Amino acid sequence: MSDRWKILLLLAPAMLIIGVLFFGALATGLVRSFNYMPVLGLTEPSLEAYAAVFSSPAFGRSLLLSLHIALTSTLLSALIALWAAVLLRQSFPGRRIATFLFQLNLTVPHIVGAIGILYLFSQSGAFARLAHATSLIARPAEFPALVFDPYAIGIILQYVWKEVPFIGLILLANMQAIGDDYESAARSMGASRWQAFRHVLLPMLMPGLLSASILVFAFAFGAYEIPAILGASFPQALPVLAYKSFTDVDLAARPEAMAMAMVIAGISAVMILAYLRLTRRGAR
Amino acid sequence: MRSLRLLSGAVLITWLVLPLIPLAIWSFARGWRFPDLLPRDWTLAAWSYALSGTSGVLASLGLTLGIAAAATAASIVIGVPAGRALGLYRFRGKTLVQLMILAPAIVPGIASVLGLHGLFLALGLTNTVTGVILVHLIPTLPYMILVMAGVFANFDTRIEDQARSLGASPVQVFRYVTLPAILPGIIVGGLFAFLISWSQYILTLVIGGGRVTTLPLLLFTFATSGRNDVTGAIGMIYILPGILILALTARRITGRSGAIAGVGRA
Amino acid sequence: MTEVSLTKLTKTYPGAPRPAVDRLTLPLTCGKLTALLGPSGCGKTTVMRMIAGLLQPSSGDISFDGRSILGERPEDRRAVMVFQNHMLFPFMTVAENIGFGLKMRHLPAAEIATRVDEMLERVRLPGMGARRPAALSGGQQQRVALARALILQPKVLLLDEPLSNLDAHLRLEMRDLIRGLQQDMAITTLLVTHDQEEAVVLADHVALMLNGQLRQTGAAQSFYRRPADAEVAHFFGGRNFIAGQSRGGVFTSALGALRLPDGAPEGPGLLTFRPEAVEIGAEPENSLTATLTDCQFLGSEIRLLLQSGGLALEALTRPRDAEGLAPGKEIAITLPRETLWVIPKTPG
Amino acid sequence: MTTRSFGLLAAMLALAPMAHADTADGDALLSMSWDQIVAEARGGTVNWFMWGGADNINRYVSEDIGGRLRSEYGITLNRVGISDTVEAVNIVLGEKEAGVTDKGSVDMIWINGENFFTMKQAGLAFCGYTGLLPNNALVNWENPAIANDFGVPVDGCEVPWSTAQFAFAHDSAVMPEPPRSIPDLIAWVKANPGQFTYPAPPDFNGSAFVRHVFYHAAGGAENLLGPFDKARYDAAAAKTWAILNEIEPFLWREGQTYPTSITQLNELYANGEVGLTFNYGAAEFGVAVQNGIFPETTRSFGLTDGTIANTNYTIVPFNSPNKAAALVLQNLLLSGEAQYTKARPEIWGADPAIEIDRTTPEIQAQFAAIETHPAAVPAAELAKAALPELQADWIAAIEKGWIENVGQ
Repeated sequence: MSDRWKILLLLAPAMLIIGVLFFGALATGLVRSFNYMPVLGLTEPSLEAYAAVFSSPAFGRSLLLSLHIALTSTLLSALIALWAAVLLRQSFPGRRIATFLFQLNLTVPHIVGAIGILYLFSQSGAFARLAHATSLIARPAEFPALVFDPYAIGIILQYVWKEVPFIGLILLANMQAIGDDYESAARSMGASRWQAFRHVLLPMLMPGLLSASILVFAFAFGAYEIPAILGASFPQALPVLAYKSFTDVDLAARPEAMAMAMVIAGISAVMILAYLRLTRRGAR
Repeated sequence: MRSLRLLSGAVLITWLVLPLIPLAIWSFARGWRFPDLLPRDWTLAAWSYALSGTSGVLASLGLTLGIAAAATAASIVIGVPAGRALGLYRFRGKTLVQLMILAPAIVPGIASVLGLHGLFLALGLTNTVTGVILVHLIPTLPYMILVMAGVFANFDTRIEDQARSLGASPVQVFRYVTLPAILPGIIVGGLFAFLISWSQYILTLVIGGGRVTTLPLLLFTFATSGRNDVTGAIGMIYILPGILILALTARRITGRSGAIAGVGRA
Repeated sequence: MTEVSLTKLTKTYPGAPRPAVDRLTLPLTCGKLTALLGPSGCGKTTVMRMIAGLLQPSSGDISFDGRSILGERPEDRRAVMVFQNHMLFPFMTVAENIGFGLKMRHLPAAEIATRVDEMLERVRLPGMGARRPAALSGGQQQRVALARALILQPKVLLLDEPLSNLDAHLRLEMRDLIRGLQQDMAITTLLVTHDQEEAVVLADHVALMLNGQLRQTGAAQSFYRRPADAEVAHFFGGRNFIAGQSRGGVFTSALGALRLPDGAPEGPGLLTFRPEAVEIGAEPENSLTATLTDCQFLGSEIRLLLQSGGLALEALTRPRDAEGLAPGKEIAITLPRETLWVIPKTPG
Repeated sequence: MTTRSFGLLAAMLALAPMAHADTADGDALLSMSWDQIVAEARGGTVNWFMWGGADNINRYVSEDIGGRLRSEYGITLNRVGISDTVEAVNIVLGEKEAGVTDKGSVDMIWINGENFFTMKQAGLAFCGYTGLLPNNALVNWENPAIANDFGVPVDGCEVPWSTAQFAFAHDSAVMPEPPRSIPDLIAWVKANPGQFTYPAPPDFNGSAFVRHVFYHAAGGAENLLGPFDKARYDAAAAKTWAILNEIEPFLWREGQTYPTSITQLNELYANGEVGLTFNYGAAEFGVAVQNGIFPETTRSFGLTDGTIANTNYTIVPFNSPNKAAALVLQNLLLSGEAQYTKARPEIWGADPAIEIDRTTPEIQAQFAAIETHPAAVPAAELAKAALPELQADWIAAIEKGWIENVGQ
């Protein structure tokens, strides 16, 4: 068997699943977003759904909110993960517990984390009760609005909680592969602890950090259940808005849902290209 | 310096477990209103409901485990060969193939599942367990393939030639030489696949149509209906298998294989 | 130029049964190259890391020009280490690598550039500044690593097995380069190596470490001629050890009575001599007969395994001297007085 | 490991439900006698899609109804819990779109209002069979509140299950005298900043609250009955948005955000963040007190100018493959025993959709002996001032208008 056939056979099942299911789904969505749904008597492709979506102020706000959620969560998660990974590389009492919890967190589904954050940070949640017990507040309303809030603080807190361990574990594994000799070399050449980190370790961690961050960004941008549990009534995160339109009993809203799905896919496509660029550069 | 590190560690540990604590307390609470720091009445009612047949939690646990196990197994069976092709060979269009495989890991479920619903409907796969398993492959396969491609990139095929020259059949070569060599990667990739399927919400909701009631769907229903006690109990039941699996595979994740680093590098 | 001294330097790793470095006292002479020689795992690299400040000693002291530097941070010590696998930063160009230390000291970019170019000349890599380390050969990478350290004009240069990853011919070239640069710049240097030849050729002084302890220091020759103990002798290729008694310049053993050089230790001990010291043929002094049991051709030398007085002996000789020899033959050999040494039997 | 998992995969695939189109043919059923239908139904399964967020309702349906269905008819009840009824409607809709006419996955839905309107409009319901159910005799189809679901004629497309009337709840220990009419409520909101809010429509209960204000703005429900009328809508809507925007700064979080669900409002009330909550069905308040969620001193009331009442139903989709079994289940749900059990406050507290005086004397006596939970205002009390529901297109317009004029 020639290599060509071998490669083809090896790849065939995976490409079949991804090609038919995933790209087939995207194509179906794309066709429907152009108002082409013969079953419903829609046979004239048009850009109506896109026009409706882009002219709706709710969509604009949702898009901005989702971008804000994804960007803020990713930045915070990456920074804290970097800090935590550096911390976990050093020895201190409780390091093993912290490392274990890091891994444990990886197994906790997002939806559980979202509910936990809700019980912690709502205005009548655990922190509000602590604030009451310490006489900082008298009524729940005096506690800052951290969930169901227009700035999506609760949603971001949940992502930070979940994604810090994800990025952190990737960083720890990368650090293990890099070893400490590069930093030692830098230190012996006169770099301070901070300089060795800043000029040597960080650049070496960067490809891993960036590609992990892109995965996080894409997830935070496109997840449904977390903003559905922790989000405010308005504006809603883009996936929530899209799903609402999809399940709207008015079938005319479906092409709009598909159009929103396509916008999400389009932004993700940009992410994929960024990911490839970054991992390519890292590989060199 | 050292005390700062200690403090940072304490903050980190606290932050990591914090959200799970009120969830656990709620599961034993009978009402827990502001401003009580702890519930006044403790009860096992939520647990007894969650563990009763009516709630369907245990059946759902079994179903969720089954779906995740099946999606993981299918990801392994499909992902290992693809990872081998990508890790070992250079060929024309490889970049495109990589791009296609990477895409489902990054494009959120909501973007593809709405279109997928129409497709599955036409195939009669909506509202079926089979359909849900299939749709879970979309996000699990890329991780499996990326991890395996990394493993195979460091795999020397001469070891297989050596085994063949010592008289092993292709099946024996796979069983006794290749499989042990790539097993750490399979475990890590499989763990990823399992966890992704295990926590999947929107794909199951849309394709399962409510008929395939996995734990996240059940949890969502209770969380959005104000039964914090039942939510707490289901939440606790939901995170248990993950912890067990972690306990079995923890060393592989951060161990020497470093396969998790591959997700970052891919 | 800096005089470095290590005093009773000890390092015990947590959980280790015995110290990795045990009460090491060693002066590194100003501007000279000292080789710390020993098999892998003997604690050499630990010593180096302690001098660089990358490890804290468990006890003992390190001082530069008489002043303890234990409290100083690695970046302030100017004790620059060149790592065995060179540890060039892969994402930086060659010039960026060489200029790294200067950049850390916030020198102006123009000055860094000038000095980097100058350094590239010195390590014979002119015009290679813009390349990435991965585009260089192993020898070139090693030279960049050396340049990266030397540009800082370190108080002490720490070389960790600098030649071990190189091919044989590159090794000679690098050896000369290191020796030349070190002497030129007169930098106090500590070379860590497991290769006795490297140590002997490069170093002004050699210190031999075994199992964390310093066993012998001095000029290279003394290790061959007057090993402090059997382990040292063995490390340096000694193969012949004969138990006996030294009294009044004569060593009595199963080989009979042999005359010793002046100053040989008295009392019970081990007679040792190097295989290449054995001469074929009889002389008036220190001759004996031996049976040839095996004869191995090694190219430029012939290895002879001999039996005498019930003891196995080993000799190395030039092929010309071994003509006509065959196993089973009885021959006369001579152990010249100056080549013999006695290792006193340590009490207990 | 791989082989074992493979076996599991195979097992899972085998587990996938295979739909049998045994009683999918509705026309055939319509020509059968009840006994024949029961015989057809035996051994079948009913996939009943219903909101699954209340353990007491889940328990009643799965254990009580499910148990009787199995023991008396040999039918398996598969309660499918969903978080929003629209999910089930969507499945049927999607199936119709894809041409699935006899292998549908939904056999029955707990439904009313807009969702019923959608199903009827789109031809998604199996209709014209209600007369076949023996217990249909207990239903008073003469009652317009039963014969019309949110103003839409039922036309034999669904079977009533329960009736419910909107009610408000307050903590009598904190606020002994709550506002009892819409004008009073508006005045109270302004006098007590941050003490009131309502879930953002299209939440079912939030939308119902907005309709109460809408009725008030329109000068009474009488002006709004019948098909959608743009002019009447515009007049009332403008006033409604003015009122709601006027009170907005005095709402919880100054009206910058609204709860997204009735659950969130209940949570706010439970923790004393707001002074009032409300619900379609006062029984829920009793259940919440029993579960320790609401304070013991919770009491409920209707408005003097009336609260909206509705009926909820069960519907069988046109493409259900298990219609016979679904009909048997509907008949069982209508029975006096089932309706009585459901009405018991410790079980659920849902008001019956049947005429109690048409049931047996034993059942009547049992109904008479029901003591409502102190937190739940008795249905009879509420029924003194009941308002009708509007037709679905009115509701859709109000919800859309609220989002555009108040919510954003």
